[in-house]
Amino acid sequence: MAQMNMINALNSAMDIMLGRDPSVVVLGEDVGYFGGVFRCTEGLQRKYGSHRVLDTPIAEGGILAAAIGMSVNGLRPVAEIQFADYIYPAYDQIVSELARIRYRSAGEFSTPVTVRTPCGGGIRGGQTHSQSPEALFAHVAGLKVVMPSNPYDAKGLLIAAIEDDDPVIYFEPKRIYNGPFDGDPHKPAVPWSTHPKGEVPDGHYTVPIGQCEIVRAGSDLTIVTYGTMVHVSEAAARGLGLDAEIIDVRTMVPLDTDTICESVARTGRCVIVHEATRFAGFGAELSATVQEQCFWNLRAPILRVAGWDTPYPHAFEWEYFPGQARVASALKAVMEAA
Amino acid sequence: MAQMNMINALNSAMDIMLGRDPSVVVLGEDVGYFGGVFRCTEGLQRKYGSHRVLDTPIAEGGILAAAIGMSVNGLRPVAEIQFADYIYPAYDQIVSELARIRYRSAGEFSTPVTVRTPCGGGIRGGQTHSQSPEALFAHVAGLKVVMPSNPYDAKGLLIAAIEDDDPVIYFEPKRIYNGPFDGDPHKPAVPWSTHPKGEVPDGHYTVPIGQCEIVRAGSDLTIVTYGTMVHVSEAAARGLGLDAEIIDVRTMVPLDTDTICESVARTGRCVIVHEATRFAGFGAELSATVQEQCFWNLRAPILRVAGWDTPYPHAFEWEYFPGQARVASALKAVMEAA
Amino acid sequence: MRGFKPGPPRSEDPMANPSRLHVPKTPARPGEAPDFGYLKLSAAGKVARPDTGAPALETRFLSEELVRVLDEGHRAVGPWHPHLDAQELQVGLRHMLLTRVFDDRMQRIQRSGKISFYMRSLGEEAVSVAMAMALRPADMLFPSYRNQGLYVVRGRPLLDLMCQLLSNTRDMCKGRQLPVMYQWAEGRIFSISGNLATQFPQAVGWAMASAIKGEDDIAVSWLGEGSSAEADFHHAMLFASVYKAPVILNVVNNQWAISTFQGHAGGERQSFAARGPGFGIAGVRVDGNDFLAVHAVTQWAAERARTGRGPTLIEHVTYRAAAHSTSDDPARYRPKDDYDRWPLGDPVERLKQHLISLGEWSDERHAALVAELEAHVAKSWKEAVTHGTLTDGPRLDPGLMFEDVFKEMPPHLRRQEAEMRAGLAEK
Amino acid sequence: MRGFKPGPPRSEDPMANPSRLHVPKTPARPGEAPDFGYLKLSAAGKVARPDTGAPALETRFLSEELVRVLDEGHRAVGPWHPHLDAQELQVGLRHMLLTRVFDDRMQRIQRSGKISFYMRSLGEEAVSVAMAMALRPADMLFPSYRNQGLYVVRGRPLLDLMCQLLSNTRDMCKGRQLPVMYQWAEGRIFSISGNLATQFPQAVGWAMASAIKGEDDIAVSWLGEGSSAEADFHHAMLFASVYKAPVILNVVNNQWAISTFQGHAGGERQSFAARGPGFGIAGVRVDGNDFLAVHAVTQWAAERARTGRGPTLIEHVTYRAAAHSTSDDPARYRPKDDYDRWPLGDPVERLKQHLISLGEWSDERHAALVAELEAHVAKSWKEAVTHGTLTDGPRLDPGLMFEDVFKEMPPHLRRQEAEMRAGLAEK
Ligand SMILES: Cc1ncc(C[n+]2csc(CCOP(=O)(O)OP(=O)(O)O)c2C)c(N)n1
Ligand SMILES: Cc1ncc(C[n+]2csc(CCOP(=O)(O)OP(=O)(O)O)c2C)c(N)n1
Ligand SMILES: [Mg+2]
Ligand SMILES: [Mg+2]
Repeated sequence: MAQMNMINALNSAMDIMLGRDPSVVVLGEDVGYFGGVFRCTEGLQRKYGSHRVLDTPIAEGGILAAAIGMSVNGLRPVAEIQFADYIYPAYDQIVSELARIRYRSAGEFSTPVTVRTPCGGGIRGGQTHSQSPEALFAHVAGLKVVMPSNPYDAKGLLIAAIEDDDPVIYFEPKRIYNGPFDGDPHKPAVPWSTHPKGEVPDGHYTVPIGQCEIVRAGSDLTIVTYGTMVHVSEAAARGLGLDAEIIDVRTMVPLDTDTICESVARTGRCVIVHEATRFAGFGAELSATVQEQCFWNLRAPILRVAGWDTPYPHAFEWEYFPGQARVASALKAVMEAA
Repeated sequence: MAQMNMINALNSAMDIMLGRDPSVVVLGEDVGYFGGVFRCTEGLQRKYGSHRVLDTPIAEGGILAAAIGMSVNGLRPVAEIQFADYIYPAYDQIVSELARIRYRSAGEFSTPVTVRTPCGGGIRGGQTHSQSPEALFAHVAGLKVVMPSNPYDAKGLLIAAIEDDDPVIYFEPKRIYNGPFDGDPHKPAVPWSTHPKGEVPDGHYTVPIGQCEIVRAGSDLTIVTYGTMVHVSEAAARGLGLDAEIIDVRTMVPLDTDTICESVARTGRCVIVHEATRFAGFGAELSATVQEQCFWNLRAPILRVAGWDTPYPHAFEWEYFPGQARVASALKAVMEAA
Repeated sequence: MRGFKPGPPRSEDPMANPSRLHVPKTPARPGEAPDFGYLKLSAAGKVARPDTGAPALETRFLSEELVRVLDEGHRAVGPWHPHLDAQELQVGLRHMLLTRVFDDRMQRIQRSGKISFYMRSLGEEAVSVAMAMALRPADMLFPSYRNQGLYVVRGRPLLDLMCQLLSNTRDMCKGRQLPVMYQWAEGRIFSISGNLATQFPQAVGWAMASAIKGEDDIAVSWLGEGSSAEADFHHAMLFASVYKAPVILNVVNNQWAISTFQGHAGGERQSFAARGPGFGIAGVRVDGNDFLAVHAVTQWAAERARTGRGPTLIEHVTYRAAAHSTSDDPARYRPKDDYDRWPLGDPVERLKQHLISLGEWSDERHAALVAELEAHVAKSWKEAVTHGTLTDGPRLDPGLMFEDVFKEMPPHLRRQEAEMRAGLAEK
Repeated sequence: MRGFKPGPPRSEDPMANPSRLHVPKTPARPGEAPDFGYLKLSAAGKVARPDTGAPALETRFLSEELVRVLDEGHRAVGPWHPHLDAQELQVGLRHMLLTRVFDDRMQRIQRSGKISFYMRSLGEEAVSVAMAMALRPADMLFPSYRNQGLYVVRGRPLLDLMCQLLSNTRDMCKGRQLPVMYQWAEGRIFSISGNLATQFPQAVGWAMASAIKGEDDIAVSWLGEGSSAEADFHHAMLFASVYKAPVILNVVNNQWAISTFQGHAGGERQSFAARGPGFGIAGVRVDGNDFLAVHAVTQWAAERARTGRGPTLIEHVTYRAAAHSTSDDPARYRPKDDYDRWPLGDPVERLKQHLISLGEWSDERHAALVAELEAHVAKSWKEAVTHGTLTDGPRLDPGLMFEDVFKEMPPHLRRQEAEMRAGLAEK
């Protein structure tokens, strides 16, 4: 066991997989000599060589296409897209190719590619360093989509993603790379060493793709959330003294609807929280699914707390970010509903 | 008034706008001399010249970027993407640029671009000529998204889109270009001339963006749908002898939630029907919104009928397509729910 | 004028001044006489053959000349003469003819409704056949939808291809793909995408992996000149250049992209091969209807790739003699007699005449071969339809639609499959 | 080995054989001596200047040579000598200096936390300043984030730029954009995108519209050599070539893309300017630190564009003397003393020495000018902060966050704005 922040945990996962499996390669912009703008690949090129940890041209579409071709030739590429906001140039290769090659070739070819990319706001990054585009991938049949909320899951899910024979889009909430964040930017930053999930095994282990985690059991209501918002939601519920059951989705696709719906069936109340813009966001799928399966158990409308339906504005970061106050008012509303 | 199919109606809209507004230009693959693979721009280059109706290279990303630049220089481009399945190479220019330029430039620049693209299945097009990607655009703040279900709306909405100062993604359900389709491929094809909405004014008129249409008033339940599925849903409800209220969404963004929720509040039952894959599809947003606003009126769970969460398979078109039988069983389930 | 933002327009009516936009010219449209004056040709045998070790930039002339081996008299001349023995040439002729006979038959069958769609490679057979013959079996091929000759050369039974076209119970794609979107992992031919050009940079990635693994196999990809406009072309060129990937990238310039002439893809101002030197990689412009020239250029490029000299971009100058697909009618956008006037002739006819001039072939043997291949195609078709057609006969289980979305079927797809089956049961 | 599909791998361990992949070399990393031996230089005055009417392909040599005017002795020599009068040169020097003084001050202020982020153009001032001076005011500019000199030349008050950096109540972007992402419709400078390269093909579209409208205005765009890897570069080149758009496309090759050396963008094997001829358009490689050369090349390209000779791709060979941004530390990936050894010197210093050699400038006047500009910057800053800073002072109304998503605010955004305001009220 060691204390790791998410960056260490991600680095450890890639280090272990590069060491265990000669077919694993890492590629992306500035990931090699420099170790990545967020340092996630620090030291890997020195250790495994510039032929397995590749600096690439600034062409996300080219990076994905190359990774697909490599995977067809027996490698297991881990591609980094420097910011999720810059994944769109690769969208055609991801949606039309990566997601469909196994299907259209009747299983003769497959593309075990992992795409790592930092997402989310709260870092004064403005509209092109703060986006949470998970819904744009969750809707595409053939992609697995995950987002960890802590170092332990980050490492376990990344190893699972690299070992998975299907393509995985792996979102990293960059606001919590260095420590959990409860939504209050004025509090001093908390390091992961203060959090139980900052305890991470040094060796190989996996967190299964396709399983939610109940990070807090409770009976008043169910909060379904993921990424940074897990911590904001915990703080908001605590602030209200609610006995909330908090579910960290962790995997958007394939979605663990059983765990979620079993919980809502018990509590009868549900609030969904994410950072991404609200309209047609992933919260809509969570809400629709819970409603379909738990309709007769629901004692209040399912509410969504999400980013406003605008680009992420630089100057109004904390009015935009769905912080504790917004989560709390949804929790109250759901609890007060007759 | 004239009898028009959707192709005639779209052609007429562009013809009128090219004639009225010298800043309107049409561009796309094969749209010029040839008149488009679906003939929607037939005759326009002959009439308005090769400098206003441009054949372009096969580069959807380049087409969008060029259209954006043109719009910044005072033109009103109408760009055709030959199939919605091929819009992804343009995704970055649409999501990162087209949708955000007004916002990020504080209104100093705007991009009145209309993007026309045929969508949907039922034409034996296989996985890359059958997609319905509207949700991938509806989630992006800054884009208006529309889809007509008949020639009258097609012309009126296209004129409205071209005149709109915001970018509009305009989806054309290709299965109903030539006639309404009730979901039964074995019936002889019906032309638009047999349908009241095949009556289209010759001149200029608009159908407002942002308004649903109640295409059939009813009291048993509300069916919220759009595009080809409007006709399938009508047939399914008729088949069951249900007095269904059928709402043609027409505009996904901005969504006319008032019309939809007012209806569901009345009927207490709601089925959402679309062709796109179900998971995180636009139906999820419709369901979540209706649930939030009509929770206390709902007498049954809101159900979604949609494409399966797989690519669109060539040989199993009619097992994949959400036809009358699938719509009907959802209608029954919602009606039978206590 | 609405929507104008940066400063006032120069004139209230944007069309007050005549447009100065350059619009590429299409040499001939229906009703006009075919005009191939725009084509830059070199005489057979006249273009030098640099050593395969030559630095890419010293080979630039190859990107603007036209490598040709067969002369007007059907003799093989010049430094690119590959000196293949007669038997190999006969095999090449056979492969091209089989491709053509197969195409022709499938085209006619499509009209009968038994298959939904088809695309012929008429006039372009040498591009696929000569290249596949010049490569090694382990080289990985990333084709477009117009390279059926690759399958013929590598020996995939026509029956298998036909069953794919029919989406029947023996369909290699399990009913999921449009006709002609084949794949063949064992034969090292990649799955064909409906999205143009995506295979180009994938081939480069495959080649990078081959280099990383220290293996000899190279990757080869094809796309049309129209598709070279896509971003994928750029990514392929760039990554191939940066990592010196062992790959051959082919632009098949058949002059047309559906109704759009190659000038609209950038061919008006410069050859497509010239994009190679722009990236510091070798570019070669070759007579795509000259079996010997295509074979020789492929050997040259393959040897460069295998010996660490890096990638080559090859532009094959050829002509799409047939319609774009069974959904297309070229009479709407080009002169009917275009192909008869095409200056580079027909690849099958030219190789045939060359063999005859060598005394290794005759009209009689040719006719006999055609008859034999037609019989073979007919026989394969007879068997193919016994496995079902789009319209009747045995069908694949629709449940296959839910498989291979993921390696293991996740719960939501299992639920959807059950729902689908319940629906079928009701009927 | 997992995941392998097409046939068995050549070896069970893919790393059994040594890799053959070519990985571009970075000449010097921290601790190593700077090494610019890779740079292909031409002597000042030695490169011919083709007539502006010359066919693009006859100008190819310009894409591989290096156009330079200022020689070692700071004299202006050769056919590209633009013969600007001393006053214009002094204005150019002033603009470059103001840009530098402004950059320097903003960089230091960012450390104080009053602004969140900054990017300098240190060492690249000539690229923006000389070009903007050689263009017409009505020409439309599509910059990257490292072209602040354009704003200086076109006369946007520093106060306005500073208020944008501060996201304060006078912020031209209404608080929506990261620092340096300016726009200026009236000044005909397009909004800067955080997404690299997107402006390049947009500029071509703008230029196509200018041609369609029969107007004289041309478009000019800039991106970094690293960004030229993006698809947008390809689309810009292709559309510019196909429609002969009146546009100047600039690749600012400052050798680095954050930590990545230009070889990884394709610069190892060929110049970036050479991509021009690959598309049949003019390509020019110019000494980007030579004010006179940049000015002359811009005039040449602008005249070509305005007279229907089509687009030009210009590669500016320069050096990113500073960190990539305030979030970057170049000491991690390149030698500390790199810039001191940069063979093309510093653009400000070179123009200064040239003016001195003409007897039109002196160290005293220079020092006085620097002092004046520093005072001007300091004064502007004093005023800027009165309108608020990120951390304190007056703030923009957060409701602005909901405006300009659409021209009119739709109902769902009105609801969200109301909800946001209710939340603020509670506090
Ligand atoms: C991304 C994408 N855009 C558009 C299309 C539609 N389309 C199919 S084939 C074709 C023309 C391709 O022409 P070319 O590349 O020259 O190949 P050829 O058909 O001549 O062999 C087009 C536009 C597509 N399949 N994919
Ligand atoms: C599409 C996209 N990918 C990646 C980034 C992250 N990024 C910002 S600047 C930069 C380096 C750009 O280098 P270059 O184009 O050479 O310009 P320079 O900074 O040298 O002026 C990168 C990778 C981005 N902003 N957009
Ligand atoms: Mg073609
Ligand atoms: Mg750079």
